[in-house]
Amino acid sequence: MSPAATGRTGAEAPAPPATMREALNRALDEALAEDPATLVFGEDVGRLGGVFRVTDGLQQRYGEHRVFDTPLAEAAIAGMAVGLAMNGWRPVPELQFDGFAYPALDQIVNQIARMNYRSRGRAPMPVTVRVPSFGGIRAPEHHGESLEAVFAHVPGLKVAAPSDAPDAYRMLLQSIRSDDPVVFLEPKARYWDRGPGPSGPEAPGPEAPGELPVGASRVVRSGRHATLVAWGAMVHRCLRAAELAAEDGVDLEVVDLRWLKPIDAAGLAESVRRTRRAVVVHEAPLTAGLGGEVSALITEGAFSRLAAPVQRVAGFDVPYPAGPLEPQYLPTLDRILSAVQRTFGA
Amino acid sequence: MSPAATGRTGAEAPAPPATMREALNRALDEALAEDPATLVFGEDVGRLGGVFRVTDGLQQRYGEHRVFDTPLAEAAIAGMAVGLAMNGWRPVPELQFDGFAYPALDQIVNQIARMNYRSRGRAPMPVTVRVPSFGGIRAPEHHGESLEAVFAHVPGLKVAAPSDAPDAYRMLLQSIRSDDPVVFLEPKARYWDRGPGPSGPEAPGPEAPGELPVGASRVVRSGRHATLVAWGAMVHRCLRAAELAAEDGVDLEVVDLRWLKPIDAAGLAESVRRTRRAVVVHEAPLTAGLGGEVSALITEGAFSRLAAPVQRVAGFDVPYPAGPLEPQYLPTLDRILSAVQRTFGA
Amino acid sequence: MLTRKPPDARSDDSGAKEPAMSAEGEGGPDPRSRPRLPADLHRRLYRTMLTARLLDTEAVALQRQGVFPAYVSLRGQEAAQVGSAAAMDPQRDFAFPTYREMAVALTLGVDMVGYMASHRALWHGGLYDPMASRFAPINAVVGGPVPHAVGWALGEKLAGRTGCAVSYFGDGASSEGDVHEAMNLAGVMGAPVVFVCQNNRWALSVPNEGQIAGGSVAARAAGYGMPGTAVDGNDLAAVYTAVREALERARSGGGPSLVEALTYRAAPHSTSDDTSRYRDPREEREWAERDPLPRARAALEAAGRADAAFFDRAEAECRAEAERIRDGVSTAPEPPGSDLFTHVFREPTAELARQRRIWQEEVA
Amino acid sequence: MLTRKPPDARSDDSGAKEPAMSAEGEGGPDPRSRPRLPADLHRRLYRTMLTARLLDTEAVALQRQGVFPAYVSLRGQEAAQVGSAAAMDPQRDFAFPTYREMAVALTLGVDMVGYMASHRALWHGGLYDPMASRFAPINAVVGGPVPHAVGWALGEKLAGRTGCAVSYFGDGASSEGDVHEAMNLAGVMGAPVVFVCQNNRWALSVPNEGQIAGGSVAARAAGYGMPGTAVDGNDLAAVYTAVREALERARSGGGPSLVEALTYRAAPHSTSDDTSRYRDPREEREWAERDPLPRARAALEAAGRADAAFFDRAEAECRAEAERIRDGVSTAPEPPGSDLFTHVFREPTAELARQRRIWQEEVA
Ligand SMILES: Cc1ncc(C[n+]2csc(CCOP(=O)(O)OP(=O)(O)O)c2C)c(N)n1
Ligand SMILES: Cc1ncc(C[n+]2csc(CCOP(=O)(O)OP(=O)(O)O)c2C)c(N)n1
Ligand SMILES: [Mg+2]
Ligand SMILES: [Mg+2]
Repeated sequence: MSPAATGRTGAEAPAPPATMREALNRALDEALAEDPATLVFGEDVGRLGGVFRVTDGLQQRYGEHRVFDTPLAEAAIAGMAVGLAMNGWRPVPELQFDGFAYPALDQIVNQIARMNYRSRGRAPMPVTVRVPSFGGIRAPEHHGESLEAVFAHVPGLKVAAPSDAPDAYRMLLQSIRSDDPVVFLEPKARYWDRGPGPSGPEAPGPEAPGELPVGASRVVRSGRHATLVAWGAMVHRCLRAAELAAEDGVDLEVVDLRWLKPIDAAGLAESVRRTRRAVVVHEAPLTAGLGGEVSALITEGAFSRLAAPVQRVAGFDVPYPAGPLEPQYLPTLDRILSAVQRTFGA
Repeated sequence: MSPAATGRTGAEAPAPPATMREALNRALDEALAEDPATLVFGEDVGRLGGVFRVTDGLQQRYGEHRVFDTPLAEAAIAGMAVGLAMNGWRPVPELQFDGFAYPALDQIVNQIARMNYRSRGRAPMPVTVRVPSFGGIRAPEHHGESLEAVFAHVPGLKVAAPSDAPDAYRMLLQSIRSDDPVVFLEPKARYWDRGPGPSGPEAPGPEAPGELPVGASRVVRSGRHATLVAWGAMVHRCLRAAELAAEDGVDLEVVDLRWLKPIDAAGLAESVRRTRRAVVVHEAPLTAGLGGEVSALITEGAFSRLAAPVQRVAGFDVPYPAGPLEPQYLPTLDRILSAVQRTFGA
Repeated sequence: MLTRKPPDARSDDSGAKEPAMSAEGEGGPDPRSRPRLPADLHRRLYRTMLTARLLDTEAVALQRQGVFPAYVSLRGQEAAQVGSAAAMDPQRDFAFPTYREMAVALTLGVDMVGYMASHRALWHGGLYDPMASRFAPINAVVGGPVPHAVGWALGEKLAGRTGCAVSYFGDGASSEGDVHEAMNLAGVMGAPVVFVCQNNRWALSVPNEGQIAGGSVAARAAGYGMPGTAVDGNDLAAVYTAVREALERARSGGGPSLVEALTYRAAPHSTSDDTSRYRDPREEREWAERDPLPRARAALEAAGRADAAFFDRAEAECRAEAERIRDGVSTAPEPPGSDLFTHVFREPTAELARQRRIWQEEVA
Repeated sequence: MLTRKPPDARSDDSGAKEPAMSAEGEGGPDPRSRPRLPADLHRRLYRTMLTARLLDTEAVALQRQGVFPAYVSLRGQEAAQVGSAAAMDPQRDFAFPTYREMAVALTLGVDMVGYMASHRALWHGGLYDPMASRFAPINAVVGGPVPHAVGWALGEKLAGRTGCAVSYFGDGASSEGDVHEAMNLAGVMGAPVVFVCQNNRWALSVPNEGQIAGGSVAARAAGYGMPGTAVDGNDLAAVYTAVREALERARSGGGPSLVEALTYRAAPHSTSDDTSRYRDPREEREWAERDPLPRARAALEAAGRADAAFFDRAEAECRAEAERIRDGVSTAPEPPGSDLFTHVFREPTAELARQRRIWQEEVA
């Protein structure tokens, strides 16, 4: 670990736990410090420090050559990452919002994800594409989208979606250090939260990065009666649902999927073989969402133990709506608890 | 029906059944004839008649104003469709190949699919985006991709994928006549085939368009022991697999899904409630493919009757390969039959 | 071998980057000071600019009060927006806006309560009727609506009608691939479209220098075989005249043109933005001196077209109008949750009906 | 108000669309006829062009014999490809090709059996080593690799090295958004990249008139603040000189440039194409007279740099080389099925290992 990084995370007076924004910022800081090939770029990530301040202070610290603003051109941002990687750099581009990842999709799918394959391993793509993602912040159109199903379908990509600050820190460092391309989906709605989610186990701090391998899920609440599976901001909501269910004597396990590609099929099966019931929860529209994949994986891995079909609670098959309708679009606690009830045949 | 169209499909000497290319060409011809607002455009669709000749002769017949070549710019092709539709036209753009739909994806997802919603029904998008799709023709990179899971996930889109010539004809006319945007995925590997698939029921000819509603699947072979679900070129392969299984006394039902959004959940459940076993087959990579959705829908709709978990046979999670590896990538008859066996606990 | 030199961004034929102050703002005997707008129109557009300014100020206040979750101010761009929109024929033409064209909407007579509803997050695209208003739904994808304008214009040409599309976009948008594809398409097809780039110097935190290689959006037009004009975007008459010429050209079969209105985003990018992180307040002060509103007023005065009574009445009436809109949007009812499902398709699907039932039972 | 006129595509400073015949091809006393290439290089590049032509002819034959499922011929573009690639420094520079740059590969010394393997569909990107060859994997997305070149070049600048990227693309590609975004990015960042547009007049079935608004790709450069040059793409020395100048500029910190090589796709778009549907055979015949290969030969002869013995030997040796490559690619082993899984990730996943087992058990 670099002196710069240790200087900020070491044995000083105990600081309050970082928000997710701060945790991500620290991970970027450390990645820039430990490997001079690391580059951070995108729209407004430099002078402004990013619209969510995730890159705050990095340009001042590492200079305009390592952390820089690009023109407003998502395809070029993703495309230049390919050339930079082919020239020995470790690019960490940001796409400013989920909905604006679409213009970059051709470069991500047809180029970044395939260059290692196309070149038979000669041109690896150690690229981490950061995308502030998901909804819940009453934002304008295209600022609340969930693209994980699209990215998870792409051969050659890995896809991460942390749910709390310490894990965001660890997973981002792990992603940047990986020699494979990672699309890193940051739950905007959790940017301002500190520490792990409510009732979550005290996760290890930033000092212990990467102890879970790429692709590992984690049980953030153990339970006996049914398993809730979620990622990003919905993990928090599932933990809340579990608290409410507990008041009624229903003991829910909550699995934070964390990696949306590769998916921890074994971990899912293990949990559901125990609980015999599962509900998968996501913000993206239901149809062809990642919930279908999770449902299929659980059914394949735990069929003989399943007491009820896996339930899916997802956004509706409608374009992500504006302000007042947002809470009616996103999975509510009621919908999650109803789905749990359905697994009990109610 | 227009005189132009009837002239070609009427009571003349019985012609051999049309190939899928010809059937699609006829549907476009009829759509152009019946509604002067219909426009056909895209790369090389005019003078050349399309790289697969699907638009052959249309520019000669309807003029350069109704059928025209565009510059090589997929985002503009999709984007201009939005403006044309807002000005009263009924655009039928072509994207030359599946893999080159990605540059148009932002316009398709963020604009075409949402304009009716965004405008609260004031600016409908009667747009049919034709995309020669799927693999099996030993083509260059990006010419064998399966994007159905991506499109099916998009709220506001409908997605069609016919499997044989008569159905391609009907579904394309139905799509063009619809006031909703449809992404129309044409299985390249079937372009040269005539009539319905082997063992398929004698489907009604082009003269009886649209008798199945949007979203309806069809049973192309009835069976008792298990249900195979597929779309596009894989329907044909499933029919072959069913023939082989029949030799071993296993009686497979084959469902041609046809519409990938909306999906005929009721039809799927009905079939599998009878057969108690299901295998879904697609060319796209397994993870987050539409097979997950189909598996989840079947499990939700037929859980208590299911004798085994729904099996998925799909492309591997690798970029679509070149020539000699293509047959090893695509679902083989052996893999389909092994999956059927697994549903019998083998 | 023939080498093209990069254009001098400040030279005459690529569009001055420092907008020459129009003489209007200064009065005086310079012949260029003669008003280039008919007097009536001049007065009317001044009032539109004033209403826009007052409504913009109300909107910022509404955001502070928590009525709007966020707001994007057009302060400083009133001349560029009102001047360009006033050149349109609202019977025949059609505007394709971004998210910052409030004064265009106002000029075209869009229902402004419905327009501002988008900022209250009642409905992303706004609650006005885009087809009747000839003003497309508010669009948040930078560059995204530009090909729509070309398609609409082409549709007009194919139909043998004489309407023109006006495509609004910013300096930042000029970097997007969609804008290039759209301009090339328009050029190849001879589509009757006017591209109006409001170059307000900033794309969020990135200034022109980090955005526009070559320094001029107007200069790009030559590469598409179309006329490109850079005008002082804070000069109402200059913008109006340039766009009107471009529209006349398009209407008479002369194809597309590009007008770059050089202006300034006087406010932060949005109410969530903090300009102190990236721009020098001196720049803001400099541009405050070129504020298009006082300039338009000075021009009216210099031409003897308006007196104190006119300005007093304008102030009162425009303020009343701005307040009416403010009150209207503040009290507009929230759309019912069922609207989630109503407009997804024209031809409803069984699956969406099923989801609507779930919503009805478990959410509503 | 300053109006830019659209450039006259045929005027001197936007690049002649009808490539002026270079005097080289005609000999004679015109001072421009003096060879602009050193004699050794001139002879060497002629041989490279000849090998490319012979190999191209072999490849078309291999497709007819069913060895290649399809092939894209570069016939007619040998001068544009060999001339531009020869200007590169293969130790420092890096080329980003499309799917039609066989003669660029040949010039740069790429393993040609590995290159042609892509056309036999053995592996999409080819079987050569792109990093060692400084020639990126074959790329079938029109416009897609152009931003890669800019990224690579920027990486070179950031590292303080002096290499340049050369980005190849076609006239059709110039319409793609990616190309615009890449050029603007290069201009803003001052990236050492040379954009080489081989304008072969056709993008599949669409001629320049339906593709390039304004008529000239070179003229676009001005809009990005970079030099743009249109050269006779069938004139080996002209292409070489233009690209060399551009590379020198880039290498010495002068930023990007664009060279448009005006040439002709003498063959169909690919072996699956049928030109009779869209182009006049007279055009093909006209261009056959400007075939770059006889021109390069005539220039050598006119300059007294090569005699009959040279041409005989070149013919024999180049043919032998082309046949060696043909035989090599025809007999190259097919990659094992396990290669499906080998190169997806650097850090393998359990799921892919599971799928590989399925493949092993049920397919292999
Ligand atoms: C495709 C896309 N990428 C990114 C964004 C985020 N974003 C919103 S506005 C903006 C800056 C736009 O600048 P400009 O085009 O100059 O318009 P202005 O805001 O100055 O009016 C950015 C980056 C977006 N809305 N769309
Ligand atoms: C993004 C994309 N769209 C469409 C295609 C299909 N396609 C392959 S080559 C071609 C024409 C390319 O023309 P040009 O850029 O002039 O190159 P040339 O073939 O003449 O060398 C088209 C349309 C593609 N490969 N990539
Ligand atoms: Mg701006
Ligand atoms: Mg070409």
